[in-house]
Formats: sequence, structure tokens, C-alpha cells
Amino acid sequence: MKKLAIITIVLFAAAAMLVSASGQREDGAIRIGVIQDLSGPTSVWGNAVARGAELAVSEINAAGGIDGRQVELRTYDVRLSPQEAITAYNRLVDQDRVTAIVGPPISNIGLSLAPVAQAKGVPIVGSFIDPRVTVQPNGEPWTNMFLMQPSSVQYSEIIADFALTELGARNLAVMYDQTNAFSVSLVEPFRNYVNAHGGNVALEVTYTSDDRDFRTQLSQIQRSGADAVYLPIYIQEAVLTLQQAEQVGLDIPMIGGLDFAPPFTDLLPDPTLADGIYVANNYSDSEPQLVDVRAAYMDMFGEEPINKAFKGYDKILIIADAIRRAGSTEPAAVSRAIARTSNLRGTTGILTISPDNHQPVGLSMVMYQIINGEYSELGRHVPESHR
Amino acid sequence: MQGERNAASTPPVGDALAPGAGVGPGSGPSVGLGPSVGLGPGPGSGPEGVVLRAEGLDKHFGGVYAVRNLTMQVEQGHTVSLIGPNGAGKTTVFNLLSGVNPPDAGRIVLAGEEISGMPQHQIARAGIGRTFQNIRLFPGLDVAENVMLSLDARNRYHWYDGLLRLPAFHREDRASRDQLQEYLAAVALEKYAHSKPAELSYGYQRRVELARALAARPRVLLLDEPAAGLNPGEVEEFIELLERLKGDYNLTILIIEHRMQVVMRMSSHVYVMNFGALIAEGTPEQIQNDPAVVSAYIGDAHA
Amino acid sequence: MYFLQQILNGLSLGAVYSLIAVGFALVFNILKFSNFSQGGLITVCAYIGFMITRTFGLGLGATLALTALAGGVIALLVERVAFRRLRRKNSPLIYYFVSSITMGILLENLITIYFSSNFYAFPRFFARSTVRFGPFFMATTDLAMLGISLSSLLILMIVLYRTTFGTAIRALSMDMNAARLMGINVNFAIAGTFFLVGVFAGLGGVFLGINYTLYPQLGKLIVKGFVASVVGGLGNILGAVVGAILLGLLEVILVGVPGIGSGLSPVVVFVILLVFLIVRPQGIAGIIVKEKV
Amino acid sequence: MGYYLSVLTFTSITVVAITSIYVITGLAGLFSLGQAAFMAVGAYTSGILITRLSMPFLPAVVFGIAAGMLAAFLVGIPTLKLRRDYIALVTFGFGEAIIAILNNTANVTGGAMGLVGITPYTTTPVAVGIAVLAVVLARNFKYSRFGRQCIAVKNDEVAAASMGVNVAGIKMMAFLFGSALTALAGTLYASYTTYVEPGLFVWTLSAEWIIIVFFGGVNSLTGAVVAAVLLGTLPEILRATAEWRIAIYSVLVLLIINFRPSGIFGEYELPLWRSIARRFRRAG
Repeated sequence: MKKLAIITIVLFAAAAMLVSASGQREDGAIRIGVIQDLSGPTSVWGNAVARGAELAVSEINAAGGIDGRQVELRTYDVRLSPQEAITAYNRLVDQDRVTAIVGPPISNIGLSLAPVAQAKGVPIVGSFIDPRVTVQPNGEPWTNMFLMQPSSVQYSEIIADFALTELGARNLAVMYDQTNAFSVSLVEPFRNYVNAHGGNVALEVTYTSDDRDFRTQLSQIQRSGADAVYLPIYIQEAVLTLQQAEQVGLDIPMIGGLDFAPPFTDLLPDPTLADGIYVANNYSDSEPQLVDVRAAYMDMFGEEPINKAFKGYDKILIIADAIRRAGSTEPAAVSRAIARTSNLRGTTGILTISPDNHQPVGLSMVMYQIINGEYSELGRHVPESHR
Repeated sequence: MQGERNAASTPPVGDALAPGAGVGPGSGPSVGLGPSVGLGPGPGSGPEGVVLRAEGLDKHFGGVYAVRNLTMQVEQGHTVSLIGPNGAGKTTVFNLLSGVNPPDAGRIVLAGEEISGMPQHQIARAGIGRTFQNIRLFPGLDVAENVMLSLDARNRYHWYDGLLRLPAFHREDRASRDQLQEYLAAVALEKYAHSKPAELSYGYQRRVELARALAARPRVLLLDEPAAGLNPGEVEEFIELLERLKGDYNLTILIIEHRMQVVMRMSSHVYVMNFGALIAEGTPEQIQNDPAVVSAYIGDAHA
Repeated sequence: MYFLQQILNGLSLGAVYSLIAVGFALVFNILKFSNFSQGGLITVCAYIGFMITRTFGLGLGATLALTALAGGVIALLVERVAFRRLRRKNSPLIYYFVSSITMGILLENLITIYFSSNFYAFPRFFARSTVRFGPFFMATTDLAMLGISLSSLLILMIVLYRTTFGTAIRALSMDMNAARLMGINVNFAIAGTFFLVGVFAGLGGVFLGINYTLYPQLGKLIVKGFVASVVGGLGNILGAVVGAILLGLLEVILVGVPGIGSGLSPVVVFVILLVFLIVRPQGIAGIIVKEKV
Repeated sequence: MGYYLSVLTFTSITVVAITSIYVITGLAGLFSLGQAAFMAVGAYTSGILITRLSMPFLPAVVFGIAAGMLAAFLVGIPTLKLRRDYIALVTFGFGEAIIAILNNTANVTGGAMGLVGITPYTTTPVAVGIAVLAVVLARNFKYSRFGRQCIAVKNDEVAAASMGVNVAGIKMMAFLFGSALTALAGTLYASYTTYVEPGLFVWTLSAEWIIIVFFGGVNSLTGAVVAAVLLGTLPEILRATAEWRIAIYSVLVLLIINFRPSGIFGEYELPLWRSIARRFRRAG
């Protein structure tokens, strides 16, 4: 027994040494880290972001790299755990000596990484929707945290404005997942915007991520007499909601977020179930910059890219652009350069990052209405106040 | 957490001849519990006083009576046997006496204190010690720790003494370990102090169980078929050991046994049960010749 | 009216839970532990069912049958890998539990590795999504699920109470050693039980997949089945079904109670659970399973 | 360096948590599927006191532990008398309930969006020191009368009670002591990551801890601690295998459970424990 114990410990020690020995930087390559949930509850998104980043890097390298240097990715799985995220970040910084990091689309991870990144200096470009990830309580931005899509405030204001101005809705209902930070963070700014612009949030109903039956909530919405309902929810729940809404007979306009974007309608037993739903997405399929990327992605991975894949792609574009402008792979310099990103053409829009809050400026979202099971584009929507 | 133990039972020190080891004097259970004598006129109540008395015990499981209207008593310093065919309800009686099951009716008095209805561990601390028919040592503890467990019930250090190893812990722990040596020596198992029960032979396991029960310093020791599974030579050895311990520790014993050899040699009084009720009692000689007993056993094809 | 509709909703939710709870009860019945590998098994089955329909374009019935078969085979494998050896070594029950949880994690992660970069969903099996009965309605899939759960439970009962195999399983559940002495092939009977568990996981997986789309964590719903099976009376199959339906009803009703809603319903469920276990420790089925820890 | 320190810190926190599981499951044989919720109680209590009342670390930790013990007491009173499989269920239900409460008191706890900005008091030396302290306390507990009583109760409740062991009492003591350690781990965690959210403390974390304890050997404190270090760092070691690592981890655990069901260490304890104990005894 002692022998077995000793053998185990020796094996582990050997493995540990092996790992620490791998920390050498290869000649000339620029290293970029990727922190994603490759396993765990949000693995679908994590893998999509990681693949998008991979595609971007392979294209950059094929085109000769950044200033003649090849780019190398280091991808670590953090399975939705702040603990794993912190160690992965430290490892990317201390062992792998990366220049910058592609962050996950998960605010919780961003919240736990912000103070660490502040201390260690390597920037993270993520799609953390919670503004607290990029802005400290004192109003200063976290030096090394960057957001590359509309924040929850911008996002919900765009949707709220769309509902008020384009749909003419006045009485709005909201249904959201009380146990999900993404979902929760999209509610308050929506409510504030609606109330401040002549509307009224008549009803807010919640569920938890363990729930699979929303018919009670949907009936409550129906009886509340709301003109439209806002659904800042995850894709699986969105699928259930639509099916159950049909059963309950709820047929007021619904406005969904990113999770109602493709491949959402493919998951419905019948795509026409989604008819009449308004969807906000970061990009438009018809926009020319997407076409090649989509084709390349399908070529490389054999499947349709989802929304998060394009974000992974754009995160690499932002970092690569910053390295070029900084003329350096020094994390601090790159971080400063990212903060001055301006008019960068990405797949999800023209990206400009504000140095004041490290969030993108003036990002619009593309609104769709689903008709006959097909996404029909209504154009980009930007509220007055965002321009 | 730890209940207060009747302080009167601790101090007296018999001039025991702890065999072998000779570590300190054995402190047997206190003797001469004067006031407990007047417990009513039970059969065979002797001058030395009744230490354990059960009156009108009933116990049924479902609709079946396992014990019915059972009255019996044990006097200080005596060895009393409880015999009967298989399924007569003997072990149930032990379970009632030691509090494993509460009786449905009747009362149990130990040294003047009614113990029926008390939680099992308090009955144990009040002075009922026992062994089990199918040896129930703790497999996760070694021999020494099994015996220590009984001494522990008497230890008074608190959780913080234990966690932080404060002086009280060391004082009491050391005292317990000294006593432990004595009890291990009493059953001649010092060599196996750090063995796990499973590593010992059956006979040795019986002895560990005996040491464990002894270490609790019971007023009455209940032995449930202590000689079961031993070969005739071992039985003889075991009887000698028991006799010696009885003398050394001034034990009062209630014993369930199938082997007449043990019953006849050791007991001063015998109770016979069948179908949950007493069918006879008396001295071993009286019992041997009691027709009711004989028919019960023959009817049962006694082995 | 509204209330009756809620009850109907609760029943369909309970039907989902009962398919899971029965799996728990079957294993507990014999091996006396709660088999948490079932979550992984259900997830694997859901994806297998999906692959079957996608590849062969089969209808619901054929998909269910093939998936149930596949589930049975995988469950046999799970038993072989995770439990057979423990049984031979007579390990304490807690080891089975640990083994089952680990097995569940493994299955879930294999699915994550192969399917994790996109969402999938079953094609539509029914032309109409709801069936109406006067003022009431029920999802067609729920109705199908209710029907198939009930009939598969009925078949299970017939297997358990009308066949020699069932007698063997029931004998095993009472006393494994005695059963062995009576000449029952214990390994075979246990393997058979796991096959049944796999069949239920197959049915459950396909229905969960149809109703809730496919994602690697689909199996986390099994905790509801776990609660239901314990409340129902450990190892009792009918009890598990009743427990599952009660849990479904309770959850649906709690969501409608102002001040509790969906958010605080776990708290209420916890309190009810506690009170129930204290008042009625033998579970709904009322049979006291002797504790063997 | 920072990387190794962060791994060391997290491993130390895991060691504290695993020690608590060792006491509850390894010693007393209680099976808690909601132990992570006690970590949540410790983490949130200390985190809220630090962020909202600017309380210093030490008193916040003390309050965190006290809250954990209070919760354990309230759960324990009705629960510990139940049969063992029910304890697993009730603790599981309790864990879910705690998470529900945390999600529904967003004005205090931050709800699903988490509690942010907790002062990072937990430094690596603090974490390591507390881990060592926790292990020493657990070792002392094991080799005191309370530890023996726990093992006896785990093995055979009836026999233990006939030796004068207060079965309900000792179970409660183990549960309180264990939950105090779990809550302690929570306070350390909160003040290291500076951020906690209810989703971190779900039942799968409790299950993971139980797996770790069994991996090392449920009857060995040494095994539990070594397993906490090994399995705590294993995902780090396997990082390069990306999405495969959890699968590899599970296979490893399955192998151990199957081929060495008593865990790597069985009942073996490092001789150090006992020799230290003996030296203390002589000195004292």
C-alpha cells in the first residue's frame, strides 16, 4: 500500500514537472491565450469562441502573421469555474507568457478575473455582458478588461428602444432566469430605459435554470395584458418557452436576444413556431464581411458557426490589431492599444472601444423578425441616446 | 454532550490481581449498594442485594410477543444464566435490558434507579455492559481503540481539549491508556493491541469483546452466548478466564448460553425461557431435573 | 379551470420525472444505492436517439425502440465497468455511489467532447403540437410521453411480477445471498436489471431531448428523479412513480403561489421533504427497507 | 510564480474542505450531498460582512464559521436521526434551498450576478497555514475519544450505544465540526477570488469532494489530504489535454474505486501523525 501511494505521488510529481517544463516560448511566435468553457454547462459557447479564435489565427498566420511573426494559441478549459479561470489566467501569464487573452462570453468568469488581471497586467478581450466586468465600482475602468460587444446596458437599451419605438409597445412583460447572471443583468437596464421613455414594465416573472415548465409564468404574462414580452434567456429555455407559449395561447410579440439568433429556429420542432418573434443579433448574415468567414469556418470545422464563433474571431482581430498598433507584444502596451481600438472592421460590426469604460462605442444590433421560420432582417437599430 | 456519570461508581479500588501485566490495580465496579436491597420479594433475593431487576416486561414485534410478562433479577456478585431453545426471546430480553429496544410494558431497575425508557447510551453508562451473540466489534478501530471506546465514555475532557490537545486531554488520555493496558492484559491480548479485529481468530475476538465490555466497568455484565463458536478446549479456557475475571473485578453476570457445560459450571441461578415467557427458574440442579425444561428442550430437538 | 390546467401541466412534468425515478428505484431495489450514473446515461441516450433519427430518418416509435435497446446495452456496459467489480469485492454501498457519480461525469464529458460546439434538436414528430380536450390542452409530446411511460411501466410490472426473471429480481432485492443459494444467477439478474434501467434511460433520454433540446447537461434533471424515488420509498417502483408525479404537481403549483414562485420553491420543497421524511420515514410506499450501511 | 501560488492557494482551500468531508463522511459515516452549501454560507457571510460593513478579515471569518455551524445545527437536529440515505437527500435539498435563498435575496447577496469586490485578504501563506491547522485539528479529533466514537458509530450504532456512546450527540458533533471547516474553506475562498456566486456551490461540488475523499481512502486522513492535493492539481496538470481532462480524471477515479476500493491509502496514516501524538503525550 505504501508502495502504491509512493508510485502515485512520484507519477504526479513527474507529470507536474513535465507541465512546468512546457513553459518555454517558441522562437518568435506571438502567444495569445484563450480561456473558455470547453466542458461544463456553457461548453457550446466556449467551444464556439475557441474555434472562431482558431480560425482567425490560422488566417492571420496564413497571411504571414503579425508583423512577420506567427501567432500561437494556448487554449485552456475553465468549465465555468472562477477558480479554474484564475489559475488558468495565472498560468497563461506566468508560464505561457501570453501577450493577451481571449476571454469567455461569461460575466461571472470576467468578474472573478478583473482584479487578477488588474494586478498582473495581461489584457483580456471578452464578451462579458455585465458592465461591472469592465468598470470598477469607483467608475474607473478595470485596466485590462475589455468588452467587444454591447454591454448588458447597451444591449437591453437597444431592445427596449426597439420595443418602444418600432413596435409601439407601452406595457411590457419580462421573463428571465433568476439563477443566471446573464439573464438577470439584462433586466434592470431594460426596466429603467422603458420607464424613462414613457413605457411601463407591467410584469416580471422568473424561473430557475432547473425549471423546464414555464407554462405558469407564461399564463401570468398572458393575463397581465402586456403588449409585448422581453425574453433575455438562454437558448434551451427559449425553445421551451416558444413551445409552451403556443400551448398557453400566448401570442403577443416576443423580443429575444442573442440566444434567439441562429441556430435557434433549427432547434424548434417547427421553425414557424417562432413566427413573429423579434430577435437582436450582433451581425447580419447578409453583411459581406461575414460570408468568407462563415465559409472558412464551415470548411475548417464542418459545421455552421454560431454567434459566439464570430465573437471569438473578432476578439483575435482586436488583439492582432492592437499588437500591430502597439508595435510590441508587451502586454501593457497591447492593453493600452486595445483601449484605443477604433473603427476596426470586425465580423460583428465596426468596433471602437471607449478608453473610459473599455466598452464598445455605438455598436448597433441587427434586428430580425422571424417570418415563416426564416430570419427576416429589419436593419440595424441604434437608440437616439447611443449615437 | 457527555452525560454525567454516577460518580459513586468510580473510586473504589478492589485489590485486584491483574493477571500478567500488573499495571496498576484494577478498579472493579463498586460493591455493596445498600439501598438497592429492598426491591420486593423476588425469587432468590439474597443477602448481598439485588442489583438488576426486571418486572413484567413485555415486548412484541408486529403481532408477535417476543417477551411476555417477564420478571427476573440478578444479585450482586452472582452469575445468573438465561437459557431456552432458539427463538425463545433471550436476546430480546438482553436488548430490553440494555436499551436497544424499549419494553412495551414493565420496568427495569438497576441499583435502585429505573433505567427502562432511558436512551441506550445512558443505560450503558448507568452500568449495563454487554457483549453480542454475533461479535460486534468495530472493524474500523484496532483492538486497543475498541477497548478505549468503553473507557472514553468515562472521560470528561471537552471537545476543545481534544481538538487543541489541552492538558485535560493529555491527563485523561494517559490515564485511559494505563487502564487500557490493564484490560488488555486481563484478557491476555496485549500483543494484539494494534491489530484490527478482523485479523484475530474468533476466540480472540470474543476476548476483545469481553475486554471492551469489562472496561466500561458495568454493574451488570450481559454476555450473549460468549462460548458460541468455540471448540471444547477453548470453552474450558473461556470458563476459566471468565471465572478469573469475575473474581478480579467482582463482576455480576447475566449470561445467555446454550452450552450446559458453561451454565452448570458458572451460574448460581438459572432462568429458563420458552416462547417469550419464563417456564422455570432455580439452581442449576433444580433446572436439570425440571420436567418443563426437559420437555421444552426435547421438543426443540436441542443440539 | 386554471387550476385543472395546472394539474394537467403538473402531470406531464411528473411523467418526465417518473421515467427517471423508476431507473433509480430499479437499481436501489437490488443494489441499495442511488445510481447517479443515470444522468449521463440519459444524456448519451438522448444523443443516440438524435443520431438515429438524423441518420436513418426514422419516426418516433422506431427511434424510441432503437434508443431503448442502445440504452440497455450501454447500461450493461456501465454495470460491467462501474459496479460488477465492486460487487465481487463486497464493497460498502458508498463506493457504488461514488462510482456511479463518476461514471455519470464520464458519460456526460464524452458527450461534451463529441457534440459540444453546437446545439441540436430532434425533428418534429407530430403534426400538431398540442391536443385540446375542451378547454384544456396538452402538448402532443407530453401526451405521447405520458402514454409511453404508463405502458412501459405496465410492461415493467408484468415483467417483475409475471416472469421468472422478475421473480429472480424480486428475490434478489430481498436477500442477495439467499437468492444465490436458491440457484438464481445473480450476475444475470443484475445485468438484466441494468438493461431495464437502460431501456428507461433510452425512453427518458429521447423524450427529454424532444422536449428540452439536446445539450450535454441534459442529465442534470435526474436529481428530480432522485428526490422522487426517495420520497416514493427507496427501491419501490410504484412509489417512485407516485413520488415523481407529486413532485411535478408540487412544483407547478408552487410556481403559481405568489411570494414563492419558481425561485423559492426549492426552499419549500426542502421543508416539505424534511417534514415528510420525519413523519413518514418509510416513504410513500410504506415499506421499510432495512438499512444496510 | 504567481501561477504556482494560485494553485497552491486553491489547493489549500480544497484541503480544508476535504478535511471537513473526511470528518463528516470518513469518520462519522454521514453522507452530505449539500456540504457545498455550508461553504456558501461561510463565503457569503464573511463576504457580505467585509463588503457591506467593512469588517476586518478575522472577525468576518469567525462569523462565517459561526453561521456555518448554526446552519449545520438547524439542519442536523431533524436530519441526523434519519437513516443514512435520507441524510444524503435532506442535505441535498438543503443545498438547493440555500442556493435558492441566495438567488432571491439579491439586494444583500447580489443574487445570480454574484457578490463582487470582496477584499482579497486570503494570501497564500494564510491559506496554507489554515489548511495545516485544519488538518492538525482533524487529526487531533480523530485520535481523541470523539474520533473513536465517530468511527464506532459509523461501524455499528447499536454496539456503540451499548458502550455508552451518545450516537445522536457524536453525529451532531462531527457534523458541526465538519461544517465549521467547510464554512472556513468558504471564507477563504471568498476572500481569495473576491467574487462569489450561488452557482458555484451546487451539489456536484459536494459530490466531487466525496469522490476525492474516497480516492485517497475514506478511512485515512492522510489519504484524504493527499487526494485533495493530487486531484486538486490534476486538472491543472492535465490542462494541456483541454476538453479531455475531465474524462481522464473520471477514468482515473473509476480505476481506483474498482481496483483499490479502499482508496490509495486504505487505512494507512502517515506515521508522523502518531509519532507526533506520542511525543506530545510524553511531553504533556
